[in-house]
Amino acid sequence: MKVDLSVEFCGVRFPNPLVLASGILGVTAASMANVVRHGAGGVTTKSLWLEAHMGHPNPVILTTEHFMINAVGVPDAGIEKAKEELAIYNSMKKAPIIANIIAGRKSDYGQIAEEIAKLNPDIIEVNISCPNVEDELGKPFACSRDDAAAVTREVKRRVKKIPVIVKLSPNVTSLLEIAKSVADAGADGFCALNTWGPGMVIDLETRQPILANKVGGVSGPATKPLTIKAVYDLYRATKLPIIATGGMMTGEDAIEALMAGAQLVGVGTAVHYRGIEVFGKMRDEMGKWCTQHKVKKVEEIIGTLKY
Amino acid sequence: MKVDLSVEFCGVRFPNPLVLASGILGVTAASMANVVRHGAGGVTTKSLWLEAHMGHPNPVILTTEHFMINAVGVPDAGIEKAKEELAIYNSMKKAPIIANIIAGRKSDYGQIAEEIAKLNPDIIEVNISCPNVEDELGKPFACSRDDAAAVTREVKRRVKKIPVIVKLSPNVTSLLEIAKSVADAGADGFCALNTWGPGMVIDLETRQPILANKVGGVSGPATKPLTIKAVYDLYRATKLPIIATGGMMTGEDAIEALMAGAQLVGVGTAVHYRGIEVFGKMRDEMGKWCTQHKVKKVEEIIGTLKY
Amino acid sequence: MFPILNTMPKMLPIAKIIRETSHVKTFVFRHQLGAKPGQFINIWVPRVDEKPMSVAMSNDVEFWLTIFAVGGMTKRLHEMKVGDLVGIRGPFGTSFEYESGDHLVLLGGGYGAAPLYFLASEAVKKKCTIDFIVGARGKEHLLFLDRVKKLGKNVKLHIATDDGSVGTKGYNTQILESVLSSVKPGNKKMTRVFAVGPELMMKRASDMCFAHKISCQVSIERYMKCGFGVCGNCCVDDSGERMCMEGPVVDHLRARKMKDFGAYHRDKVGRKITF
Amino acid sequence: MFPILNTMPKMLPIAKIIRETSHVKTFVFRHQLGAKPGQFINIWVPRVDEKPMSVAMSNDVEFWLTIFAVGGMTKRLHEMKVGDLVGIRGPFGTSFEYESGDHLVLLGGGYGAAPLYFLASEAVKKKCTIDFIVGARGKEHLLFLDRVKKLGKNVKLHIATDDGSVGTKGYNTQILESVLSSVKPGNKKMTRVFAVGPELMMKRASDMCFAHKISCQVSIERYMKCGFGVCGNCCVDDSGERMCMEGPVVDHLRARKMKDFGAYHRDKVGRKITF
Ligand SMILES: Cc1cc2nc3c(=O)[nH]c(=O)nc-3n(C[C@H](O)[C@H](O)[C@H](O)COP(=O)(O)OP(=O)(O)OC[C@H]3O[C@@H](n4cnc5c(N)ncnc54)[C@H](O)[C@@H]3O)c2cc1C
Ligand SMILES: Cc1cc2nc3c(=O)[nH]c(=O)nc-3n(C[C@H](O)[C@H](O)[C@H](O)COP(=O)(O)OP(=O)(O)OC[C@H]3O[C@@H](n4cnc5c(N)ncnc54)[C@H](O)[C@@H]3O)c2cc1C
Ligand SMILES: Cc1cc2nc3c(=O)[nH]c(=O)nc-3n(C[C@H](O)[C@H](O)[C@H](O)COP(=O)(O)O)c2cc1C
Ligand SMILES: Cc1cc2nc3c(=O)[nH]c(=O)nc-3n(C[C@H](O)[C@H](O)[C@H](O)COP(=O)(O)O)c2cc1C
Ligand code: FES
Ligand code: FES
Repeated sequence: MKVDLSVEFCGVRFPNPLVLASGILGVTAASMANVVRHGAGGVTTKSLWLEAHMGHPNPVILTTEHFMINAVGVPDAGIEKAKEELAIYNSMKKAPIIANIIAGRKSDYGQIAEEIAKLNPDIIEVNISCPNVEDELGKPFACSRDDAAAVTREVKRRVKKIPVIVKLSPNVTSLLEIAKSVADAGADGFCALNTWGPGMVIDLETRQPILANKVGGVSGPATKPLTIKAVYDLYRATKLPIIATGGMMTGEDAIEALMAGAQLVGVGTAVHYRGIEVFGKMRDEMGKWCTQHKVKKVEEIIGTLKY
Repeated sequence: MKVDLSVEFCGVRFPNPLVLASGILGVTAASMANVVRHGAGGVTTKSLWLEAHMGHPNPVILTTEHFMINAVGVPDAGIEKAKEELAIYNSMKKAPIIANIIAGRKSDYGQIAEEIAKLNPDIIEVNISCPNVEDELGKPFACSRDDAAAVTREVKRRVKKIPVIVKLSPNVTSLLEIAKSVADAGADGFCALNTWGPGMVIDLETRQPILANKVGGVSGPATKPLTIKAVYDLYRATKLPIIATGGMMTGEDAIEALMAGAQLVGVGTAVHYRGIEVFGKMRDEMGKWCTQHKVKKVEEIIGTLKY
Repeated sequence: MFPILNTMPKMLPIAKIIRETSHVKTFVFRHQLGAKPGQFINIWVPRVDEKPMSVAMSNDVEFWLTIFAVGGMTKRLHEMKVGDLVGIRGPFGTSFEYESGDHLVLLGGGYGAAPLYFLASEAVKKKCTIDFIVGARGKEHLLFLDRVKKLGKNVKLHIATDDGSVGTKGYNTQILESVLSSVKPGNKKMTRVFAVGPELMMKRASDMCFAHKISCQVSIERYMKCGFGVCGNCCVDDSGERMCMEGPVVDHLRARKMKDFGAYHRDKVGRKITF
Repeated sequence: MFPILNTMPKMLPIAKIIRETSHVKTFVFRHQLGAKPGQFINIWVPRVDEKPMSVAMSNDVEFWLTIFAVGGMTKRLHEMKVGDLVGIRGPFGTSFEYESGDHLVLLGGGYGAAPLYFLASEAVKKKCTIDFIVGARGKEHLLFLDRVKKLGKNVKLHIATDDGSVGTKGYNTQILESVLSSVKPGNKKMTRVFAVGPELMMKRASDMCFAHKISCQVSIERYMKCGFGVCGNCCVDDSGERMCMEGPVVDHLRARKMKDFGAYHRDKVGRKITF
């Protein structure tokens, strides 16, 4: 059976629902194209700043069998590099690209959004939820209903034709409160979720935090059920399109996320646990599942959870 | 080298820092005594209600290699059973017991606390943070600064001599805001943390949530870095004694929690991953670490993280 | 010994349903469960409940569950059809222990005959001789008779019914007593009794074996939630042992130390219920 | 091929420090790292930074890192003492490939001599013959000469210095050219060049090997953060291959397809820096 794995998300058609998550293998166009070559249906750039942003010293990523913790600190060379790399990506484009943007102040989001919009990404994703720059920037905007809405409004005001989605943080008392206010502010969709915490890992020998930034966002396979619940809540409450990101490791995980209401599935940490081949593997696993379950178009299963 | 693993917590001395977490193997006195026999330094009862509380139908606990998700729904037979079982535990007591209490309304916490205080537990732990009775009871009180403080004040008003600690929820925007308000309301310490989420697991064949309650609290080894960070934040901000609970699987994990500022280490989910023998194993691992690092009294390492 | 880390239910279609008696059906699943006699699984009927059931047979291609319709979940199960999906978790718990060549005396009450049939079918392969004693209210409630008969000449079937409609009139424990009495002193060591059924029956059987100094294993059924040693609902007094992990099959000498053996069990909130 | 799942730094005390030259020290750790020649580790100096370093030797009891003091972290490392703790993660990346009995031509510039020494010490055990070419500004900057000399008669050492203070005056690539020229056509297939050092040196070496149709492997060093294939900072153009995973050791034919080979690398924010 031929299975159609393509999905439409905010008016953009993706060859399959698996999208590289922001911050993983997203520094260069070549790297993102390589991820597409390995089977991804789309990519997300690492978070793009208007000006260069240094990020944290090493170590920036630690992993155990059970979790990954990172405090890369959102390094980026600024808009000039983004222009160059996006142009390269677009020149050899095989799958849609989502440009993830970030800024330190609410008012700065508008400018980076406008600059990035000129580069014609398929979608703009607004990162207001990175938990590992708290010391630098304070609580993420995604933790405040009003801040989250203000950033969304500002970006939507400056970006006309390109769909704008907002990347939510799990580290809030009420995800839906934030999501609804972001939706009211005009967001076209969500990416759920960023990493958890932050958390901390201590080196027992020196009794010091290992990450240079001391604390970092936690990800890994254990976050999957939390992502699934968040996606379902968002789906039920807002009906906006959703990228389910967090703990997605297998094709079955992706199917589960689609049933919960996601159109797309973000894949980041799995690159560590299953290698860069994870995209092709997950795509094939989805295809196999669909074949076994006589699903001809994977889009048919979106939101089919019987709660 | 002889290592002294005992610690004092809220004026109570525990033979070692490993305490059975609430809701795991805590239905009967015999079961808790068995856990002590396996090496625990103390036990926590499952959450005790004034009246019988049914809990959720099965399935109530699911596990993968990476996480556990549970929605047991805090079943309990009510105060009469608590009386009987606590009396039995006390009659064969080998290690301190923490009575964990719960109620549906803020005002009910006082009464169950008062009744339980009569049974002479060493410590009373107030569960305001169970994420898997949300449908029944609404957002946990641990998610609101005012509710959390109100419950704490009510319990402290009714319990005179026994230390009262509050079990915090990770599912909040600002843990410290809640913790400080609970501390101001008179709490003698914290248990950090309850489970995450809730999350959800979908059965792909029937497209239904598997847990009868649909959603449940997530735990597992991946939560450790989140617990460590929470413990350190609490330690630095309040200096109140802390039970570090969440993702503690090995003696090294326990050492890490102590360095972050915990006196005690709650162990629940590890009973699944390493068997009921986990208490003795972790105790021995702690002893070995201390010996290797020339630590004579494990208490010496509490709060020694160089942040 | 680590427990199974992944305890997600495996969704399986019911491959076959065999009506055994008016209240009992055997459900067949085509799946290599890898269970040993005495172990149990948790069977989940979506939207209804999940309950522990002993494995009545498990081989390379299929396994069986023999289920009494007693309450909400089991009655719902009895309404289900071939092809319907249920979730299976396990196998969990301990299994029956014996050596090749032993003489096994099996005492089954109620659905207890099913797991004992599984035991017998394995034991005959190991050159054991077997006295298989079953009991029920009346003829129409007896389980697995034909299957037991087919196990071959090394298995001797004994039947007791309350109403005498077939076999000896009376309790199956009366047959046990006479079987035990006939064991020659020299054969006592290799004789093993396995009693599965109502706890009072198992208690009587244990008393008899104790008097005869013959070893005995019983299956202690307690209210189970998780099935894998976490929730604590299945713990016995005063040892605190978990009947989903250190049981359900236990040596009767250990059972006899349990305050609750033959006396009480606990419901889903941990309240004691006397037998 | 799964990457190592657990990448937590292993804290190790520095067991020994060997001063090699004014700017280079070798740090010895008593730990079975299990690295292959060409692989690297990340070494973490708490509170300072963590940086990738090639393994200069790894056996059952110890491993070595030979480190140039160039900037903040390496200078701090050079101040550390025996017994001080550093964190080690890895080994990561690809390693040199060759067959038993091959003829290896090793071209080392700067600290490149160290990993090549590791390669040579393994290869001689596999009956390989080796031309070991090292180069430096002057005598006092040459690395590992004595160790290489001790590898035995199958290893021939060639030295070049910019100032002629020892060996041939000029670049080590000049020696390479003459070694390559002397390879008989029939021996080309079993001759393998391994070049580790400044990228422009490796580029020149690759050009020579390409002209001579002799195989060559180079070590492409890019700014590394994670070291295990996640962050994307070490990817090359246009293939996007990660030099921490698909590299650092790559066949020069692959390197020659990289836009950046000998042209540019990227800094920690991904900005291009021309060589
Ligand atoms: C190890 C073990 C093996 C079992 N094997 C079999 C078997 O092979 N065949 C069979 O028909 N039955 C077996 N049972 C009993 C079976 O689990 C109950 O009959 C079933 O749970 C009843 O559920 P219900 O919803 O139909 O009835 P309910 O009305 O819910 O319960 C009826 C009675 O069943 C018992 N029960 C209910 N839920 C549980 C539970 N979660 N755990 C333990 N007991 C429970 C209680 O005594 C209760 O009073 C076994 C029980 C255990 C513990
Ligand atoms: C695979 C690999 C193997 C290496 N092996 C060795 C070795 O065996 N011995 C040795 O002395 N050096 C080796 N290096 C180089 C070493 O990593 C740098 O010299 C070191 O990082 C410098 O750090 P610093 O803080 O002292 O100086 P900085 O001032 O921070 O950097 C000086 C220069 O070193 C390079 N550099 C800095 N950080 C990194 C980084 N994280 N990843 C890659 N390059 C970086 C950059 O070109 C930079 O301009 C290796 C590099 C790589 C990628
Ligand atoms: C190393 C690393 C770097 C990340 N960097 C970014 C980033 O720059 N911007 C962003 O929006 N999210 C970033 N994230 C979050 C991921 O995009 C993703 O939301 C999260 O890791 C959960 O998905 P996963 O489980 O598939 O990794 C990063 C995550 C990791 C692990
Ligand atoms: C099966 C299960 C039941 C639980 N029941 C309770 C409970 O009744 N009361 C409570 O305060 N916490 C309860 N918890 C939370 C644990 O006490 C603990 O806070 C949490 O699981 C994190 O610790 P762990 O990783 O060691 O399990 C329960 C957790 C599990 C896994
Ligand atoms: S059924 Fe949960 S511990 Fe036995
Ligand atoms: S260093 Fe991170 S991907 Fe290579």
